[in-house]
Amino acid sequence: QSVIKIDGSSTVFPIAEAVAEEFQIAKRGKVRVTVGIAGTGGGFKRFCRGETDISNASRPILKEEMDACRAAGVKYLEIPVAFDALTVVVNPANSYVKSLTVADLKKMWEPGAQGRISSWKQVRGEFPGDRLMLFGPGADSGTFDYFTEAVNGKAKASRGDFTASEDDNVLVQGVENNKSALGYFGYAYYIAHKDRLRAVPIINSKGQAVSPSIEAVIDGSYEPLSRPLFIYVRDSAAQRAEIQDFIKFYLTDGAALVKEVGYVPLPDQAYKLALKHFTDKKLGTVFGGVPEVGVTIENLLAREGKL
Amino acid sequence: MRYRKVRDRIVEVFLLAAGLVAVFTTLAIVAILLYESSAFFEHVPLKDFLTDTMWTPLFADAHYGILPLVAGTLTTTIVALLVAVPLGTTIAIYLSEFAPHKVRETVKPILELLGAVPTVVYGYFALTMVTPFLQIFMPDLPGFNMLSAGLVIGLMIVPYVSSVSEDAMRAVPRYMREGSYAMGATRLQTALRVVVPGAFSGLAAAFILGISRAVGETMVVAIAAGMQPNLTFDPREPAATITAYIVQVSLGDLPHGSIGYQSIFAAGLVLMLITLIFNVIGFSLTRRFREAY
Amino acid sequence: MSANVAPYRNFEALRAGLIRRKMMDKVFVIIGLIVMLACLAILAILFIDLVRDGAPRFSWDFFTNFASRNAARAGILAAWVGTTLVMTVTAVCAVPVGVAAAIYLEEYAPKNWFTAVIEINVTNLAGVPSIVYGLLALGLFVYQFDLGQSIAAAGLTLALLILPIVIVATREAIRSVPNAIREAAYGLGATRWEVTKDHVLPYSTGGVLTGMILGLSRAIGETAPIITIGALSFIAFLPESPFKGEFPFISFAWLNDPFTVMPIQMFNWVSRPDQAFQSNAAAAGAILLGMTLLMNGMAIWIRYRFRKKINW
Amino acid sequence: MQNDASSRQSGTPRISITVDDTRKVRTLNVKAAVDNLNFYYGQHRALKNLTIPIADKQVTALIGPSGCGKSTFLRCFNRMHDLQPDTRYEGSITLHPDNLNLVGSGVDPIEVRMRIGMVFQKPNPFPKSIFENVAYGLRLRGVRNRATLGEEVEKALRGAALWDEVKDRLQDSALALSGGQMQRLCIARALATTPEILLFDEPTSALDPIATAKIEELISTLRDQVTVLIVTHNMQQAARVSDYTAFMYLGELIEFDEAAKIFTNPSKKATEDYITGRYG
Amino acid sequence: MQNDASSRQSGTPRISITVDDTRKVRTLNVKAAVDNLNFYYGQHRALKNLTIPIADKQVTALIGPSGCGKSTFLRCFNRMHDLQPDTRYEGSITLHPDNLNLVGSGVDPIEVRMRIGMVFQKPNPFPKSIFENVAYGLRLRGVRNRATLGEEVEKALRGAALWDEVKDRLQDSALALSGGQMQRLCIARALATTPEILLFDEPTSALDPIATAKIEELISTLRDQVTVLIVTHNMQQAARVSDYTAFMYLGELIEFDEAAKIFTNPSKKATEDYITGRYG
Amino acid sequence: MEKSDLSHHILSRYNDDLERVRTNVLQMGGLVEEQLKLAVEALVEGDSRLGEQVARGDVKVNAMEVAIDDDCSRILATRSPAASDLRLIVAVIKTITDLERIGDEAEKIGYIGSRLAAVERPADRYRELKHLGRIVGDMVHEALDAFARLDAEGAVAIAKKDRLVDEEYEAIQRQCITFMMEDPRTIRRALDVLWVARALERIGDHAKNVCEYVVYMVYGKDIRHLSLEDVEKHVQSKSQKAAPEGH
Amino acid sequence: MEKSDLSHHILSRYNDDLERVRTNVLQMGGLVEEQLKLAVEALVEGDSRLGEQVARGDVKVNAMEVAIDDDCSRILATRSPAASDLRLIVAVIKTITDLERIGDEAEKIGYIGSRLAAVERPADRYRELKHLGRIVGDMVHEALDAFARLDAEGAVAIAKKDRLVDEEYEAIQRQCITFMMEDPRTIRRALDVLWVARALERIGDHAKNVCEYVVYMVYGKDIRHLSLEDVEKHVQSKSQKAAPEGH
Ligand SMILES: Nc1ncnc2c1ncn2[C@@H]1O[C@H](COP(=O)(O)OP(=O)(O)OP(=O)(O)O)[C@@H](O)[C@H]1O
Ligand SMILES: Nc1ncnc2c1ncn2[C@@H]1O[C@H](COP(=O)(O)OP(=O)(O)OP(=O)(O)O)[C@@H](O)[C@H]1O
Ligand SMILES: [Mg+2]
Ligand SMILES: [Mg+2]
Ligand SMILES: O=P([O-])([O-])[O-]
Repeated sequence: QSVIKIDGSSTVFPIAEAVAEEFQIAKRGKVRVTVGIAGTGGGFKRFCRGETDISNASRPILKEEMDACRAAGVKYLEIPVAFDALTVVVNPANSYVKSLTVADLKKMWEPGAQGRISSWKQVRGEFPGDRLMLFGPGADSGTFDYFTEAVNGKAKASRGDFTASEDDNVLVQGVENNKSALGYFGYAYYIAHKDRLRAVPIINSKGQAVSPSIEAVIDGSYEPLSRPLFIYVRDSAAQRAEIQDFIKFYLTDGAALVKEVGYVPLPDQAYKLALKHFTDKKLGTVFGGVPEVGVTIENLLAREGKL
Repeated sequence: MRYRKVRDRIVEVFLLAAGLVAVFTTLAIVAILLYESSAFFEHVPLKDFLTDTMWTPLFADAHYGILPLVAGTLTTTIVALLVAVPLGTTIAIYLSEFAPHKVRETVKPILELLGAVPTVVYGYFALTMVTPFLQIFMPDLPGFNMLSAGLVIGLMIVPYVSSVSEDAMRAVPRYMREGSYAMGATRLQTALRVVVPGAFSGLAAAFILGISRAVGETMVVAIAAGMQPNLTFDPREPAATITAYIVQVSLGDLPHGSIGYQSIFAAGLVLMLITLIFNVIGFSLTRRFREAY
Repeated sequence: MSANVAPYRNFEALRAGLIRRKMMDKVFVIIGLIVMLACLAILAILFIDLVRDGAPRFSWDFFTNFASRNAARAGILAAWVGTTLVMTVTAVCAVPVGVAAAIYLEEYAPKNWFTAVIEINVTNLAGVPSIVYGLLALGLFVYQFDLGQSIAAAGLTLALLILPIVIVATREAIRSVPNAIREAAYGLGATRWEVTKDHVLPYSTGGVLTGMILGLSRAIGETAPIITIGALSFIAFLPESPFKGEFPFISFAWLNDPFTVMPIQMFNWVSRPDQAFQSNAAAAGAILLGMTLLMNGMAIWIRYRFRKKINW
Repeated sequence: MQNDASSRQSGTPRISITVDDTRKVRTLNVKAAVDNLNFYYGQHRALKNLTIPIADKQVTALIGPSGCGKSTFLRCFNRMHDLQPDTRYEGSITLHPDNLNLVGSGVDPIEVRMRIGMVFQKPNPFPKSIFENVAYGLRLRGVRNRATLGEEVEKALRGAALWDEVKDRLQDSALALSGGQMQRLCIARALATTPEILLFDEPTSALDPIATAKIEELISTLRDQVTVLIVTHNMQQAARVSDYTAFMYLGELIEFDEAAKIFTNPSKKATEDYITGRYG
Repeated sequence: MQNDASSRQSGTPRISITVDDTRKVRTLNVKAAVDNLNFYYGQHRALKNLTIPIADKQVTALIGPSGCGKSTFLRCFNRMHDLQPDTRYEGSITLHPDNLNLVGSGVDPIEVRMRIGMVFQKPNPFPKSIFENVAYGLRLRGVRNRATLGEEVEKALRGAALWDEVKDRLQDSALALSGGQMQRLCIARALATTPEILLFDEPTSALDPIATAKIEELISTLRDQVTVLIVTHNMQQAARVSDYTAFMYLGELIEFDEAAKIFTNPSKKATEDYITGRYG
Repeated sequence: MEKSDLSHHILSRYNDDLERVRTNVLQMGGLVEEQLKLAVEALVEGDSRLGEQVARGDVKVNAMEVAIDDDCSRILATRSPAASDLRLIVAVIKTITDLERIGDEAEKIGYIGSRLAAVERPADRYRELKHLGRIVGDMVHEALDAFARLDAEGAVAIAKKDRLVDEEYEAIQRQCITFMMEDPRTIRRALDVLWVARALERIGDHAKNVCEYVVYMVYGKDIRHLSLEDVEKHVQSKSQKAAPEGH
Repeated sequence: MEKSDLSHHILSRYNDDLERVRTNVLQMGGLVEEQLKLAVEALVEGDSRLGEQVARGDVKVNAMEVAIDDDCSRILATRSPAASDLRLIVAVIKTITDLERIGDEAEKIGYIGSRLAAVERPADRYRELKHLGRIVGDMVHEALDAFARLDAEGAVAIAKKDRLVDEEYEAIQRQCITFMMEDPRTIRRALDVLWVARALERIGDHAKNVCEYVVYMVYGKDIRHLSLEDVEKHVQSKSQKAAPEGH
């Protein structure tokens, strides 16, 4: 029995899991799929050693990882599968935060804020002096990396004195229990708890205050906190029939599943394009191996098209 | 005859090999921890590791001071012990000296189940029940804090403490008690003046075991204490412990070979050292305890 | 009694003191009862809470379904099968090694620094946090031995974790075999191994089994080390069957299979955004607790049986 | 034995027992009168209608085959059975001079134990210092004063013929003593509270002959201070230490008499058989 | 005692001992000759230059105060000390008729133990059936045949005067027996392997007088079959059961003689003092 | 209390010991009886060889006394006897002293007998001695019998016979004095007769002692120096009491 | 082996017991000695009142015998004595029998003395008796002394004096016969004298017995019926051996 081994980002995991589940049902159990949660980095590590067939990634592959793959002779295909919107939430009882700018967020989260910025008033003078309580994902999640990149301008540059958890439900719990709390995590968790949390509209580069939503992501107005999600398929594995079936299934029936698990699906043509690239064996990445922020769907499609 | 002797010899070698597995395990643990953390210490001076008051190895502005984690670990442990030692000892005294035989035989295994509840359940218990409950009395208490984590860990290790203590007290021979009763002592006097001193080293060993458990407990602190490396001994504050840090990293997206990845081994080494100290104390106490009667 | 008698010899005075002393007895009994009942109550609350939250999910399907993104369809088939297999590996590895090590330490080891080292090692291992085992497994089994996130890796990890428990329990059991029995056998001309095989082991079986079960009941609920080896994954299929239709009828392919176990499954569900999974988690937790309860019950029963059979 | 005793008035009563068949009658001062005592472990009647006078300031030994109820009888005197559920006393043990029924249901066992000391088969010193062991009973009784304690401890240790051996190491652990010393310590511990009766349950069965002899000697000298009741299944020991000896069998009293009489010329065949090794 | 023994030729040698000061000399058949035996626990010399003849098919008792080395001496005979590290034998114990030095360094302790049985202080039956207890030694020796086992077990149980009491419940657990029965079972277990010497280390100290008497009787009758060596710190017991008695003190042999002589008229003052209770 | 009471110890060697002592005492008693019989016979029949033989035979009695005494010490040392066993041993120690004295007296009679054999003998002069000898011999025999059967009542009855012996002795004594006064030449011989009579009287006393030991042995009651009537009453009351409780 | 050997038991009551028995024996011995002295005095002085007093005094001796015997049984039963203690008790049991017999003989002498007081007394007729009485009295006294001091060597020396007694007795006997033959009217009185002499001779024997028990007690050696020369050699060899090892 053949096994398709998938590992990597915990953010992508719900999508991969849903696809794998449906795929196995469709194949009546003839194909076995495992989906791990080693994290984007951990996933690439294994992927580049040839241990996995597919790697989930909440960011494009980085330079070092490309080098590692090259060294091991692993070639790969890059396939975007969805968009995520990082959602900044506050306690519903918090009425004074109407919206936040990236600068506001930076004030709260930048490394220099550690031990200094401890009340809302310090963020903006008009806010009350309530204690500022921050909740965020653990420092080695892709979400954290992206948020720090987008807000502080440098991945992993963040204050350290916030409550971190790999379990986003814990963050939900935290914000829910603290009137003066602020947290951020994936859109899916917000959707699941939207009656208990309040998403804060973020002022985008155009000066609009945009609340997170599928539409806002698709139309590109929810930025810079939306980001694409990818899967990477090992070239040698892509020869296998069941992997080809799996990817086809992913890119045709996947959109519905993406939505179901709380992410933002790409437009249809994007999936078609991706499938085409896959069948054409377009190897490599469209990103430069450095972290990027504010890649919109359009943007992404444009890059893909250039491959 | 000859065959029997040779067989005896072969078996001995086999058994010795099995005994060595324990040694190899320890060696392997130490080796892995040292190996991975040696890379870490190449990057981070030991002085910083021991004196820096910030622990942000995964951040851009990385600090590698283990103190906040140690402080968090010790604080939760102390809170846990403050719960487990009095409760555990009281229960142990009650079960061993006061409770009827039937009650003891039924309650003890049930209590031991407290230690068998999946720790994740405890984590959520601390987060969703204990913390809100505490907030009734301490409105300022943050949603994540070492206090509730510690309390719950304490509760979790009550059965270890009570069970081992009770065993130690049971091991105090019956004629010792009778000696006290025959002098006209009440049960409580007998328990406190004869049984407890008699089982003292056993009790101490139980507490040490409790400490090891509390120090090593992971999921509860990971869920309920806030994962926030905070150099504070105030249990009302959120904080991260060594174990919480390790599991956080394990759950995360950290690439292998990175300094962050190695940092969990350095943290593991410290954890190992802390428990080693307590275990050695416990070991010598247990030894003494065995020799008592 | 005359007044000039020392008060501690004067019964009237002593009687008064006695009333106070007995009062303190009563007070302690009440405190003890309260504390004990409080602990039991918390346990009951935890258990009832799990059962109540998980109640909607208790059904046959829950046991026969694989995990799913759909809470209502999700089951624990892969998890309990995985748990069973991992526990099998754990038991098969830990028990013989643990028992053998215990026998060595109790029956064979000469008293020297070397065995003292082994001894301290075992005691120390018993107190090493489980997460450290996870680190060991990650470095050793997963990467050095290249076992990946397989049943074998998890089984071995947990085997190492419970090894000290098995050793300590076995030693305790072996130690409870009176020395007189050994001397009797030696006196009849038995070799060391014959003494061990014919007497020490059979008479301590109860303790060994109890130790094994207690070890397994600890292992069965362990989350952290398994998370550490990275075995947190979606598995919607069963490992290879250990039994095969053709020769040699037994296969060990499953050892290399990926797997999931109950606590991981539970942890996975707990951290889902979809709140419906919370009751799955509760149900899984209740089942896990039930399994542990069952094992503990078994241990108690075995202990009782053997104690009844062999009463020194 | 004829217990033609003496109305139950206060004061130590005198009971006449026929110690010889030629009607030579001895009168003894009774410290405790056991009267029709029955004892039950649940349904099992372990003592049957025992009536024995315990002579004041004398040593009374209980002998009999294993399981005949010697220990059970002894433990009635300080109500040790109350520590075990489902036991029951019937009849009375009247302690003189104040006519307290030791096994009376209204009588507090702890109070009884405060008046009656006991020394056990295995030396059972508490895991404390020698001093604290002896002081234990006094502390229980609320004595705090160091000087008083010191005096009383010394007195008790002297009484137990142990003072000279331990006076320089009162603070050492009692567990470091030899078996015989431990047993004497236990006697000192009991003596410290000046009990009216001292019970010994096979006090030397765990000791070697030399330590045994020392304890026996001590018991012999104790009779000046306290009434002693001793269980032993070493007949020679009973012969050596006791003034009066009771032979029990299957929970019943077969014969009670002066020790010399019992061991040279018992009146009952069962006693004779036991004494001479014809049992079984 | 003069050990003017007899060249070391095969066959049971005869040793003359002076049993009386009027130069009445007895000759005894020697089963084992202890010659200048020293024994060390690490640095501690527990036995000092012991030279004692062990009479064939007779009971030899070892008496002496606690800690004088009786058990240590006894355990040299079946090399029980080899189970403990850091112990050392010096001198010899020559087993006749085949002149095997029991404590010789080249001699396998297991072989020694297969020829010399031992019965311990506390009855220590295996928690198996009565039958299996007795059969164990035979099984070790490779006997598998049910019929043979059955016969031998019966013979041993008869030899230990236990057959009649247990013949109907050979398959019951040995732990269900009474203390005295257990001890006889242990004797049967040792007898089953037809040892040449049977060692007893205080075999009755855990038993009541009736069981003790039965064991003593058994030991007395065993002398027809086997050489018996018994340690006891009950002097009366040594007097009752033994033909020869050795008195030890501080690891040395003080006196060895016929039991009757030792107990009525020992020649050494130390022996006399111990026997008459003047020690200490 | 029947004879078999001596055995029944769990320790069979103890039984053997006591049994052996008893047998030896009876054997010694038999020997002494025989000596006495022969001595009187030698005297009456004037058989000087027999008389000498008796005199020589006393060493055997002495040897037995020493041996039994030794045995008793050994039993006391090794068996720590109590109650009736102890009384048996004590009684034996005392009994053999008396038996030995009887032996001594018999030796004396034998000696005198062998001396008198040389002298001319009166036709029926020694009838009285013979008679006294028979009575005393019976007493010894019966005393040993009582010892063997532990028959205290019988023993008391036998002890009473001692009066008869005393009377007979008095008679012989008076007679001898008369003879001596009548015929001073017979003084030497008469004195010899007197010595024999006196010896027989002493034997009677010793037999009585043995009987007293039997009573002591059975009832643990020292009846020496008491009036026999008192003793008789006591013994009877005892034997009545003892009867119903013997199992 | 000095006197103090009797004590030193850990059990002080055991010491007391043995000490008491010893003292009682010596007391009984003293009483018997006194009886003997008075009896001889009564005889020699012709004091009939004194003679009767002696005769009556014997009950005290008898009572002491019974009491000591009882005590010995009790000690045997309750103390299980061994070795020298056992020998002491056995020796005491035997010694008091002899002492009692001495008492009996003294009683007899007293009786005869009171009888003879009425009769006219020869000027120096009883000189020999007085002399014999003194020797025997000394023997008894010394024997008790040896007993008290556990002096085996002394005891052997005393025992040897018995021959002297025997010789004196023989002399008196011959003398009496001569008197009787010379004057048949004196037969009765001469016989009385003979009885007294005979009694004194027996007392000498008893004293010798006591000496033998002392040897037994000290060396555990039964020397009765052995030649005294052998015994002497043996005792000397023993006492030499014993000396160097006494701690
Ligand atoms: N705790 C108990 N419960 C029930 N029965 C008991 C208990 N203790 C003793 N017995 C029974 O009571 C009877 C008397 O026991 P006890 O211990 O008094 O005997 P003993 O004469 O002291 O014997 P030993 O000499 O063996 O100590 C025995 O039949 C025993 O089985
Ligand atoms: N295992 C051991 N290691 C070291 N010394 C020992 C050991 N066993 C006994 N000894 C010492 O050897 C000496 C003799 O001990 P042993 O046990 O032979 O005495 P014992 O005469 O049998 O005494 P008891 O009557 O108490 O059994 C003692 O001084 C004891 O302390
Ligand atoms: Mg008892
Ligand atoms: Mg020993
Ligand atoms: O022994 P007696 O000489 O006194 O008969």
